[in-house]
Amino acid sequence: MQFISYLINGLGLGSVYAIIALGYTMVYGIAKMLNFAHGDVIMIGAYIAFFAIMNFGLPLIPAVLLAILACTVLGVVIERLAYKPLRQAPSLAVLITAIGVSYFLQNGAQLLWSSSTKVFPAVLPSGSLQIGDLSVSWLTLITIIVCVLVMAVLTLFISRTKTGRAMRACSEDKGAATLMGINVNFIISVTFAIGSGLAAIASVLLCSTYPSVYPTLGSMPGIKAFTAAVFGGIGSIPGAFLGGLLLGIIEILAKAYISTQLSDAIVFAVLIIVLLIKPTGLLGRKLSEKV
Amino acid sequence: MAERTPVLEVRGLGIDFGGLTAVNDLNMEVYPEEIAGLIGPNGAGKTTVFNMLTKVYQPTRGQIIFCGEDLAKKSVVETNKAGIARTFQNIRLFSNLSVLDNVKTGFHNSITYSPFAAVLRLPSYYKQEKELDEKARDLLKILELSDQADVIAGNLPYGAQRRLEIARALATGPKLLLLDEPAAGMNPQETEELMKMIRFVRDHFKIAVLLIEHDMKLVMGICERITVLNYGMMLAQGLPEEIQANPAVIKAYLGE
Amino acid sequence: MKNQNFMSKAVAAMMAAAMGASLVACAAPAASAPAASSEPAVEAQAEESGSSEAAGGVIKIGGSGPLTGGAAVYGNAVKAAAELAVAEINAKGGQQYELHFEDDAHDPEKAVSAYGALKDWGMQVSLATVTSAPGAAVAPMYQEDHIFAITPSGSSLAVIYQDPDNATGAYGNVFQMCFTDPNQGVASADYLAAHTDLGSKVAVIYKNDDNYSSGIFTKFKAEAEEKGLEIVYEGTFDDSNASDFSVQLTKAQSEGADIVYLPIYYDPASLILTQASQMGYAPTFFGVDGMDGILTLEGFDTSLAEGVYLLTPFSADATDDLTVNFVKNYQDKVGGEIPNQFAADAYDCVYAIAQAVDAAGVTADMSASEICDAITAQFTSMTFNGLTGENVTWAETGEVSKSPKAVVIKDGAYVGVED
Amino acid sequence: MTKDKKGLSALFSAKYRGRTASYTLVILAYIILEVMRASGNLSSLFTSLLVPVTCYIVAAIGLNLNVGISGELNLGQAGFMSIGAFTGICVSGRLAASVPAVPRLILAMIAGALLASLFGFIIGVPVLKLQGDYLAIVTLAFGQIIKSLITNMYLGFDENGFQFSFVENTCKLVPGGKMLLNGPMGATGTQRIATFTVGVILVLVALVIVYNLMYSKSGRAIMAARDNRIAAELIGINISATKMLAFVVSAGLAGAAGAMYGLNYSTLVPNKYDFNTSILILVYVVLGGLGNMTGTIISTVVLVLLPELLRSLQDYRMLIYAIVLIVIMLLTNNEWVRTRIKLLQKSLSGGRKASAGKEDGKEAA
Repeated sequence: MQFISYLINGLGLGSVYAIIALGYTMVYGIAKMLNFAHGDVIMIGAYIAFFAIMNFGLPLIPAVLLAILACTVLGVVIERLAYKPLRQAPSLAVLITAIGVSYFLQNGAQLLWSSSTKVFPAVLPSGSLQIGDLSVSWLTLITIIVCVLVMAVLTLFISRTKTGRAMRACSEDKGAATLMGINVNFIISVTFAIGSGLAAIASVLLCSTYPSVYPTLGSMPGIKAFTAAVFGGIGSIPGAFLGGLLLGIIEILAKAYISTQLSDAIVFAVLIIVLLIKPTGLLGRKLSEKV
Repeated sequence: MAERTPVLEVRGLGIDFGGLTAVNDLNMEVYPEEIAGLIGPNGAGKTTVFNMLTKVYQPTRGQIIFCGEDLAKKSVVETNKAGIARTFQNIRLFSNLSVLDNVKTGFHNSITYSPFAAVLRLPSYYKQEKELDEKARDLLKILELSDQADVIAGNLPYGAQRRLEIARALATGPKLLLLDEPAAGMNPQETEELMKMIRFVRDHFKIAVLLIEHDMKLVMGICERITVLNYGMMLAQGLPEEIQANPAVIKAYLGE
Repeated sequence: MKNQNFMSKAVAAMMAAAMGASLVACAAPAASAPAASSEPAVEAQAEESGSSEAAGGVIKIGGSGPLTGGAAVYGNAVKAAAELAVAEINAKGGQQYELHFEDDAHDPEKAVSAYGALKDWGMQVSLATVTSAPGAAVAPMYQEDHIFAITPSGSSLAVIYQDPDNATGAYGNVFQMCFTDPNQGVASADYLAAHTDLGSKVAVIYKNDDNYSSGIFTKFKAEAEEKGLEIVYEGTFDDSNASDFSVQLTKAQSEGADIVYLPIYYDPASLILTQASQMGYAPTFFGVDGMDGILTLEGFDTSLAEGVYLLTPFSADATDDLTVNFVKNYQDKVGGEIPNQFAADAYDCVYAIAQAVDAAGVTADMSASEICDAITAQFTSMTFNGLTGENVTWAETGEVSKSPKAVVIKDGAYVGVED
Repeated sequence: MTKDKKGLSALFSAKYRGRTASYTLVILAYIILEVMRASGNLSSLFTSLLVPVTCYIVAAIGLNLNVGISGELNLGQAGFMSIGAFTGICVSGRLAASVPAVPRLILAMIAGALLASLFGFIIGVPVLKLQGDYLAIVTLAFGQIIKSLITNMYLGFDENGFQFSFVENTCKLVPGGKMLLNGPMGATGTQRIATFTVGVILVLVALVIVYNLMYSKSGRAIMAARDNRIAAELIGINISATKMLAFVVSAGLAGAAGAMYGLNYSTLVPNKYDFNTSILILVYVVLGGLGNMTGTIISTVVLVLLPELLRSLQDYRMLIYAIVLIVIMLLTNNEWVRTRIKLLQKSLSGGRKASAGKEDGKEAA
């Protein structure tokens, strides 16, 4: 019974990782860059939602929508100002720029909103659902459901809409996509917009379960979600979903059954083992070079 | 074709990619100091054959016997050490290294000093580097690249890049040199010079050459024996004049 | 990872220019700043913006703490409170002070360079560092350069002892305003052992990559064993796992713990309280001084903290004049944030320094070394009354002696617990 | 290399210009700084930065060998520094009573370098089987694992010898004993024996190792494997062994740098060497130019100094630092700016020389 309860908690944590990892993976798939500032977009989303609820008294849904809007705009602005000029530059240059953006957002947030922790209001239903001996908190359930919904909508979007198909084309071959009349710059902006919007959703879920809002809030979930994205095969959307969930479960189980001190080491050790067996992650495509 | 023992012997060679047979049942020989050709229409599987011969691809079936040794269990590196060197259809130079250093890397396995000797600059380092420098410059002279020794390989003109690839391959001291479309992108005059160069290299180093080429003038001009591939199968084998007269070959090239 | 040469020349040129510029910049302050600590560094003041008054009458207090990064909340609290205290003291007339606070980002390396910057500025007395590890890094420098230092909140033994394992080799001129970690661990265990009505099975959740938390825990455990307290579960977390406590709480619950001891700061504690309430687990939570601040966390539902015990030297809810004034002025200064114990300790530090300065008749023209001797003598003999305690005294080792007060949270406020 | 023997003229040949510049820069900087210090013209702030700067330079040079020369993105360099640092501290702590400071420092650095290299080798076996970003994430993972393990290690030393425990501290030392490693608290009460002079020597040694390796069989193989993995393999270069050499040397340099760093502070916590530190060193390398050691030295100095010089901005300094970082990356990768710089170089040194200079850049790159 306790095992199942750990498993569900792991799924809850993993769902948050999964939503963040989707942002990483989409951006990687299309822009071929590791956007290390993604975690900090989550932090901004959390602050926006916090102020929307606490200072403007908005109800949950409008607050979340506002956070999504703000993050989307932020994501697109970051892309335009910091990453787009580096489209032709080597990937490491973009990586360092992303790190610069990450520092910028963290320190900017500290200056704007101070470094003290703010407690995210309990806007999602608290309490738990009892099924026999098993008690599952509503928050966890909601988190899991939202994650599945997000995944479903995203999959539909990618496979059914014109923009979604254009995104796939860009991730396959940008040159060919341009020749097909696809506006690659626009598609990249859309990708950043979607990824950042997802970050806003993740921020509300994250902060509802772990209600601390502070300027470096996003960095650890960011690294974990990045790990999850690689775990599942970076660039692959189902991979990010799977990787996120598995990472959450492994983390919780490692804490529960092995050691809370070493849980991090265990999570990363599992990642390494998986990559040794499947060098491109669980659902990643094989790297092959034509000779 | 003075000797009868081939340097390379291929028996029933084939490879499948996920159920798709790319090359099947290929039999061919290359004899010492021979210039042999491997031709065929686009997509016939010629480069795949090269990739199997150099063990970049592991053949699904068949045998590659090189100098009496079966290459089945050998890695890419071991295959090179055994004496097979190659160039590439899409040029693969070390584009950030100088022309001279590209050739020097070819001598990698003939240098014996250790990294420690290099870091501590022991006499063995100086001695071998000096010899290496001379050997590399000699090779550049043969491939007519002496003037560009210090140029970054990536900045060389196309034809020179192809020659540099040959020089680098020769530096590994091969018994068999595989050339993948050496004349691609060259004008007729350059092709002419290349032909001379290939012959000279063969004579000078006393090695066998197997080349893939689309330029029929070059193939017919220097190849002593030709194998024709079509759809991964051997279509014909023989002397240039036999191949030129072979109706199956003509059909394969010109279509129905 | 292709394109290795992408920046070879362009960057080299850029960086060379930048280096040239920074060399100039490096030399500039170097030329004007006094080199050795023994010099009282009067001319260095010229670099400081006009904030300082006429040279001569001002004693320069330095200090460093995390103003940026993950621990910034503590450094900013200390800085604000210390500034407040200096402003108050200066307003009274008498000896004037000037405070200069540097960022150390909770990193020993940065703390050492911050120390260098403070020395260049001409620091005569110091608030050392806010956090422990940086404090341990600079403490030997304070000793070498013979500058008096009192840390508001660097609670590890390594801040005051050269050999913290054996608590020997005290620096002698580095003092603490807060309790030492072992001190708190022992006091907590003693309290719980004496109050078995709170519960008998103890679970501990502590932050194992944090000096403060694991320092308290280690002593707590030793003392608990001695006093016969039963520790049924020890859970940890670290920086990278500081949000999800479901496992630790589930384990504590299933081990039947009726007390959960939390030797941690209030922000993770707030998460633990929230998550425990979500899973319907309601043991008695027992915190230490780091727990102070939980009631004033912006947005925190204080009903979750109902019934939490903590040992604290300071409570922002106290009704004595000193505390009320301090809280009001602090809030005015920082825009409404309620001071935590870090702020209170820092405020007390400045007042304690002022008391010692006045008692010893220290003047601003004395060198840091002379001031150090004078104040050290005062500190080891004087008694101080401040926000965080009455009749506070210091041992020659620099350790503070004040009694932690156990309080319980009732109706969103601290209520003193009588023994 | 026949040119090697021609002595002085070879120093300034296109190929070795980068190497000569590095050595000259380091030695000149050392002389200038020592003179400034001796004459009391170096502020306390800058004095306190001398040793850490040399440590970061060495770690960055090592990383540049890995990232720039060998072409593998490594996000775990801090892990190797950590191994070196705590090894060095333990060695120095153990020998404190018996060996004088400078030889002890050198022994500690050698021990740190060896152990870090050993771990580099062990980690390299799985890591180097992977490619690209997957390799990067595995180095990141190892960095985190190393941090996590060291955070849980307890090593005590007293008159009865060493005591070691893991996860839970079970060391019971007799009075007078010393905890060399104390779990999350790391090392405290370390004797500060690192000196700037030894630091500069370490930088020079690192440069000698990296340059001598670069201009040798191994260096050519490393760069060949970077430029074209398949072609390198087909001329008989063992890619794994080659990449491993770069990885191990890089780890060893980080280890030596770590030991130096650890012995410069009286306390060191395992958390110091986290992902952010790895990234910080990577930033030094990328900004200095991949494969460009002189650039690495300059960028490390600038980026360590920058936040210190911005101290007067107080709260804004890290924000400004972030902006400077972004702007530098945007400018150095801007076509317009790069063209201007190239033109400027050409007009400065004339046509033929400029092309030689370019070769040098690429050769070094």
